[in-house]
Amino acid sequence: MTLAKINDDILNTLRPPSATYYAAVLLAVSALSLGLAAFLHQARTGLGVAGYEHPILWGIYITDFVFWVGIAHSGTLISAVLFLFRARWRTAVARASEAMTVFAVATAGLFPIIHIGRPWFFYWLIPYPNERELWVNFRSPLIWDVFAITTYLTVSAMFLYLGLMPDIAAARDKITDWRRPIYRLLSFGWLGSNKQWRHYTALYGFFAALATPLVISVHSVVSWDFAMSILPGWHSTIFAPYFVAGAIFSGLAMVITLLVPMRRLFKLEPYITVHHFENLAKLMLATSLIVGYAYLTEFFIAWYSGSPFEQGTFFDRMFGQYWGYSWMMFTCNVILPLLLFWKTVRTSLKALFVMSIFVNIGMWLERYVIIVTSLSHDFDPANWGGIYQPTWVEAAITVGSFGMFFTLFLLFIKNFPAVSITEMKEAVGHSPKTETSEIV
Amino acid sequence: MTQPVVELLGVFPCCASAASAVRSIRNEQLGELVVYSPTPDHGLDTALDAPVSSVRLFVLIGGLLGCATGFAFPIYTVLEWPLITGGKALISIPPFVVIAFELTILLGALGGMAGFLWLSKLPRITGESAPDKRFTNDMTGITVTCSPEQIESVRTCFERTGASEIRELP
Amino acid sequence: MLALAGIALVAIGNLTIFNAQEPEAPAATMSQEKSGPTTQPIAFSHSHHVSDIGIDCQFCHAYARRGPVAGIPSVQRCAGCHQNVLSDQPEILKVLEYWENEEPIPWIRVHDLPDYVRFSHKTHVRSGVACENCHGNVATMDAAIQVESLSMGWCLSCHKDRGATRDCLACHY
Amino acid sequence: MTDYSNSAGPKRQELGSARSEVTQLETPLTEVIERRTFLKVIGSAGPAAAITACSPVPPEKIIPFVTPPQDVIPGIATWYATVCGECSAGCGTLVRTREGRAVKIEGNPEHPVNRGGLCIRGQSSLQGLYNPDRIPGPQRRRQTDAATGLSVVESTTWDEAQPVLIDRLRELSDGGNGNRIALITPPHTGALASLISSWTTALGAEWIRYEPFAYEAIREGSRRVFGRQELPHYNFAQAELVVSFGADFLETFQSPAEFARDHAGQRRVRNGSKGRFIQIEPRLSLTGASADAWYGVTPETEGLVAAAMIQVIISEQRAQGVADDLAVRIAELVADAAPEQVANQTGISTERIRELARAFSDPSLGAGRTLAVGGGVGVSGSKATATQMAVALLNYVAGNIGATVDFSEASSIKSSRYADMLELVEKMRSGEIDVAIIQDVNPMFNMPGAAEFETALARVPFVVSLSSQSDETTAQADLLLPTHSALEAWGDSNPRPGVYGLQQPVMQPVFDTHHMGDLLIEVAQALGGPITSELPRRGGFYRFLRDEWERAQPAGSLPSTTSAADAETVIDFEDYWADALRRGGVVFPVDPVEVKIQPQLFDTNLMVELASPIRQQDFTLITYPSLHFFDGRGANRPWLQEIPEPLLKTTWGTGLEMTSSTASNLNATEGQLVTVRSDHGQVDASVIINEDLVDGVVAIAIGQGHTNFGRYATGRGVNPSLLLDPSPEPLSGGIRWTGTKVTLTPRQLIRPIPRLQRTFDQEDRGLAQAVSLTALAAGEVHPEEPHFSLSPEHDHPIHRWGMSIDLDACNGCNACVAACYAENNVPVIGADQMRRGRTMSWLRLERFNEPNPGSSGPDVRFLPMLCQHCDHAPCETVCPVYATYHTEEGLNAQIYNRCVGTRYCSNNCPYKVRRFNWFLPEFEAPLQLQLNPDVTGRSDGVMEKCTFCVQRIQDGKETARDEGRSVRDGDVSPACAQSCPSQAIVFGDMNDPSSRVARLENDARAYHALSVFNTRPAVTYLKKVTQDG
Repeated sequence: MTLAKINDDILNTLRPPSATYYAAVLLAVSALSLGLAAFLHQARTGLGVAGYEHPILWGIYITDFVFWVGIAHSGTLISAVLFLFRARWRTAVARASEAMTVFAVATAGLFPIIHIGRPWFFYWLIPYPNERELWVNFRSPLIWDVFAITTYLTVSAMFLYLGLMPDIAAARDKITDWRRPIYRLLSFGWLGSNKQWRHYTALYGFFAALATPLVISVHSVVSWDFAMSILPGWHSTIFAPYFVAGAIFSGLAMVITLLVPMRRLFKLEPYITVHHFENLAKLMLATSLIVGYAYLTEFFIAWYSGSPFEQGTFFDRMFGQYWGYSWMMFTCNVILPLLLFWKTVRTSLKALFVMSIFVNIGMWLERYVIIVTSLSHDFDPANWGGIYQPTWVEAAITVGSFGMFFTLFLLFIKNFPAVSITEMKEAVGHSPKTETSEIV
Repeated sequence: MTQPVVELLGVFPCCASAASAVRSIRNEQLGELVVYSPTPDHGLDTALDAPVSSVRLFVLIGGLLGCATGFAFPIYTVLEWPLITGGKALISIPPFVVIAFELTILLGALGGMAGFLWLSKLPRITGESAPDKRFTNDMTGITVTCSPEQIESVRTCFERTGASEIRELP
Repeated sequence: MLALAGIALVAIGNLTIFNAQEPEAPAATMSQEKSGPTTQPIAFSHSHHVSDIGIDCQFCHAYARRGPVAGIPSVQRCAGCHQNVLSDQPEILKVLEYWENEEPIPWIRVHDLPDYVRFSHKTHVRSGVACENCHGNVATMDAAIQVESLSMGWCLSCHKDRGATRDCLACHY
Repeated sequence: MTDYSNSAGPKRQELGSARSEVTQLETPLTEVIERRTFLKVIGSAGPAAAITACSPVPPEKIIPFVTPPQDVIPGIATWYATVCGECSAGCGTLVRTREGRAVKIEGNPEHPVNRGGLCIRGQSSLQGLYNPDRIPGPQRRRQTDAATGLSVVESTTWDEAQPVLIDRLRELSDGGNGNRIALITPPHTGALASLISSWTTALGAEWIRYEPFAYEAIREGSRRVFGRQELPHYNFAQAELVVSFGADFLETFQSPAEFARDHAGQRRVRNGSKGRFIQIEPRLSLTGASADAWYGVTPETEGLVAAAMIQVIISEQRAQGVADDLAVRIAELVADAAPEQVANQTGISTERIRELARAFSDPSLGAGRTLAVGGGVGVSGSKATATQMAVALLNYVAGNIGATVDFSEASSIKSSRYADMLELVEKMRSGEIDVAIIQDVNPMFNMPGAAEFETALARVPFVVSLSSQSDETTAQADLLLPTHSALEAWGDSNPRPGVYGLQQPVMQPVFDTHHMGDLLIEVAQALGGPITSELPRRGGFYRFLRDEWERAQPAGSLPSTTSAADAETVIDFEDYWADALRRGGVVFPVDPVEVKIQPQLFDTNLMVELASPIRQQDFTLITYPSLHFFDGRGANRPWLQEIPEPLLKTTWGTGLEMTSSTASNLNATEGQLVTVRSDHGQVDASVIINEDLVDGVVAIAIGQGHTNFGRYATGRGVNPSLLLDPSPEPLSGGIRWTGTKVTLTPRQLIRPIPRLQRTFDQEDRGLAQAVSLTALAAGEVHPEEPHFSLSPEHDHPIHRWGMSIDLDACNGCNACVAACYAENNVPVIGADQMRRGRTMSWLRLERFNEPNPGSSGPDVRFLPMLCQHCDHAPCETVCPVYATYHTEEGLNAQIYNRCVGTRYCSNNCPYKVRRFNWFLPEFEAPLQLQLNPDVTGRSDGVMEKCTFCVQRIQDGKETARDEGRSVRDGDVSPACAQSCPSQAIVFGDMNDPSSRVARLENDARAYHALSVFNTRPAVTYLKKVTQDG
């Protein structure tokens, strides 16, 4: 494997796409349009077109929000945390994961806006000087969210971009079609000079070092949206680690979901190997075990607290109106991943792909269950009994969010190197005989 | 009066040979060096005896600024228009820690990015590009800016260390 | 960056779709501020009545001390004087015509606050806020025009200067 | 428009001002000053408002008065004292008007009937006034096709329509056929009644004062026992023990607002004891839910229980003030009613009956300190009169006659019997009636369907409706001459001797309507004859009313309202009239009446009359007047439809109530349609599970199932009248509302009625708490432990508003909820949204059940739940934009225009009292005229909640400032507290240690809801006090 071969192989993925790709983009864009239309309908008509039922005032949108933030997490884990741990195998999957992070956070960031009653005033959540002399309430976890999500989006976007800069420069120097001026612009005039590389490496390290606590803080903050409230089922000290583990778990599943077809589509088999998938699967198994442990702890604490409110809520969660969701969540997130103890499962891409889909569903359900069941069964029994039935609007907006994510992701991987050229070259640079598949 | 200078480019197929070229040019003090490579390379850094990047200073300043802002800004706003919520103290430090933390990271990262761009003289939307396109592909290049008298020594040095191509830049 | 742009795009989309109004800028207020004096049904001159004749504001805007609304003078009040004074002038004839027909004069509103603001003339007048503090020097105007922005920041600056309440609930309920 | 429409309108008097000058609003309503204040409520900057802003904004007009009315300051409310016209109780009201429109109606604290409280129906009369389905003006039916009889109803003018009526009447009266004219009205009293009486007498017409709940059986029972065919006045305030045989005296029975207040007073804990209350009926009513014990009884056997109690009292010689010989004869009358003999039939055990009888005749209480009341569902069946006789006798043997049962203040309302109505129906059917004039009654809807009023009315050649609301009966009219609603009309009311309420118009008519009295006078004058000499030549009914009052003015003084010092002063009528207007009426003392047992009584075989019918396999149907809709007249009021019925929490519909065991026997589930068949008709009704029914009983509320009663009522719920036996109860001639046998067939259709509360079990969470009387007396109360807080305490330097709610006094009447809707512009959202629980009500009444060992039903606790205005409010912390925060006066503020709608505050509210605007609220014209201009309208996407009526707080503070004093206790009263008939809600400044609310906060019964969360609410609840054993 030579540097030139790596360069060619990876930049080849930017070649004019196949019909399959166009079909995929069309599908994603259609989904996005559907979601957009549904949102416009909702904003014009009133939030009542969604299925909220008092006292369940948060529903699918917040579920989607937490889900997408969660998806974002494994990207940072792979790109930053594993970088700090010098896990070389991350090289192959880091770029795709980083991109996933950015797009997932961007998608997630829209949900609070979709969710609020007056989306046209969403900017009131941002502390900007205004003539009303009003600031925001920094005690509100939602403001923490604003800060955490903004920071996360900014930092991960910069992180992604920093890594991309030399690769875009490579594309600039290789691609000759109409995109060239764009690459030229986006490469910032990257030279690859020694000085630049020196600062680049330093900053990359710092980004990794900053992103690692950030990623933990972001999902902790998201979990505090719930944990800082007094609602039984939400008010829990274990939420932060529990959510972080869950987020990474769901994110890893999404990485697998994305990489399996991408690897096939772009013929990246030499770069992204079964071994990489097995590593991802091992991480998934570990996080699944943490999540399962968190579930059990929650129930134990509820029982041990002696609080009728906590006990009532958790009993209702498993045996109340929403029992189906809870058990399905438990199966997808805890029972099924136990299969990963077997190497045959870990190394079968088909099995992993199917499992990753189940985990995605399960993790989505986890947020749904936490939000909806806790709200439906709170302190005052006079409010109980309503069943939250989401409407087509919420479904369409959720589908639209997937549309947005996949649109962005598909456009990204066709226009930017989906595997880091620089890092691949770096890995084989010293010994041209190294095969990329050996970077593990 | 500026002295007339010439610029000589050596293209190296591998970093190690480029590194030895760098070493010898530096030893012979033949001129100012710029090395272009497709990847960062530790060997080149050593050969160049490059100082530690001062990006870290930017990150530190950004981070400290962020942390300070993260506490000062919420405290300013609650004092500016005191509104009691939930019976909490106006200056309630624990929630502000979250803000301070996030701003530390955010401004630290932004500071680092700004420092990186500043130090790397990026973006360079106009102006010259690298002397050879292959430097983003698989080749390492060294340009030496020297006086016309030294050009031959440089060329020799390039040849000795295994340059695949040597040319004078206009 | 792309994602940021996406958010921005959606945000701008929102703004343009809904033409969202910031509360400090009610459309009506802004438009009148820019368009200058509005055409009133009768060319009434404040400056004549106030500066030349010396009528007190509250003679016509009779409720300012007593209630939340200052009140536009009744047609009866206009006619009360003008049945004898200048009753041959064309503009006065219009007033008298309204009076004869027992119709109110459809004045165009100049000073308007958003509906979620509760403002009481009584409270302000009784605590010594002069009319011109908010309405400008009406004595020099013919048709009244809005001089101050009547925005929340403008209200607040005065409230702060005078040590008046800044409780949100004082004006918004 | 003819001149007399205004002739009765102009004079009105502001409360609190003794001025007698005439205040005249000459400008039409729509042109009254400051139109903007009307628009104030139309919402802040939501999309709907903003979308219009895309186009150039049309300049807003500012409309001055032509002539400024005196006493009216724009932006400041004007109050008028008047009388509620919703039922015959004659409660006094104060109506708040703004810029010429009525915006709120409250009880008149000076009125002897209701003394400040007002029931939910009375408060909703505003929605009758502004109902979009009122008849907008005179209309006439024109036949379009003689062959098929097709016709259309067309608008016309009064000038055209009125002569049509006059001609028709002249034709009949000239031909000596005045008896072919029938006038059907509600049981009017006062001047209007005397006018109608003279009018019908002059014409020779028949006048039916139709009232579906006319209490014929009580009148007849009183006649048979005491020789007085009257409704006695019940003095709940004096009774230590109330035993009610099905009387729903806290809901619809006679004068519920008055009874609620008296009853709450009697039940208040004083010196370690409180009055007791036992309810005996087959279906737990809202009244029964307040009872210490509820004894479920087989339908129509209440009389047997009463007889058994008499038997026990006499046989144990506990009768009080009964001559021995009379006691013997009474004993003979109930000889066969020993508890052992009736226990089986009634379903109440021997011991219970004995205990009850002993308690009822407890000599330690002294004579006349107990009260038995019969009425409502239990006694409106075939045994109605006999039951009332037994109840009357029971009161007699306990010495209650003249004490708690007072004939000197017997009702002055003279309603016709149902049997009289049936006679008229028969005449109509046989073609003996040529003209039927119907005003504000709806017999088409609420007479038993099988009485076939409809077909009879169809035989009447000319039907005239004077009703203001469009309903089933008016749909049959040939000529519609809509009259004013009570709030637009002059009138008076005389519910009982000595109480004369004066009703004045509080605003210009909303629609093109006329005063009924004016109309009758005009018609009479046009027809001529001797009657014209009795009528005023001009001035219409207003003059007639004044003349009547002038005639009735007692010589000398302003009775009962003036001090003895000037009692001798001769009062000029103008002053008398002005005073009556200002106060809302006058009160005279009445002379006591002596009542004796009628000897004929002992000719009756009471036991035979009381004998229980043989039980069949079928179900027994109970129909009962609805708290909200009464006989159905309230069903077109959005508030009454929307506010959940307090016991079952149903909204926007009624259904067939059955226990879950009955339902499972039928294989039916909640919401399933069931076909209900009786011998007289059939209906389909949705199942509503109600556990508090005795076996074999199903129940349907009266008032829904309209087929033509406007947009809010039509097609909702089920009309039980269609199932009833049309034949009257033989002795009294009343409708047999209860006891109809029905069969049930489930259908495979689910049509659930939205219910706002699905469980009544509070799962030991201590929301609605209670303490037993002995524990309270022994001081065994468990005060809340003070909670520790990490945060520094914050100050409330001037005021700290607080509320106290006495769960022992609350009877769940919903008056507070309606008051809140009216005061705070709470939007009505309709059945579909209610099904999602999206009610906007700021105040909800929660019902919880706890076991009640001494009762066949649960211990029902009502918990009015509103924003608790916590000092440590969890909602505030989580709002990202400070839209909610804590004010210096202890209020939990909600700033609508700052709210972005994250809804986090609601999630974090343990009480779940915050309401989110899912859509832009709509108020269908002209209902929007009712909106309170002092309260901002909320746009969609914002949260709202109880504000402790901050606008009333501001108003109270401003009044105090104007008067140069500090705020006194009682100056500020939120709408809910003001409206509460039983005075359960007290509001005030907790910083003032002498205020009622501050004292109640330290009461032994005080607790805070969910205090475990240390939210430190400003609302203090007082525990319900349960009787022991």
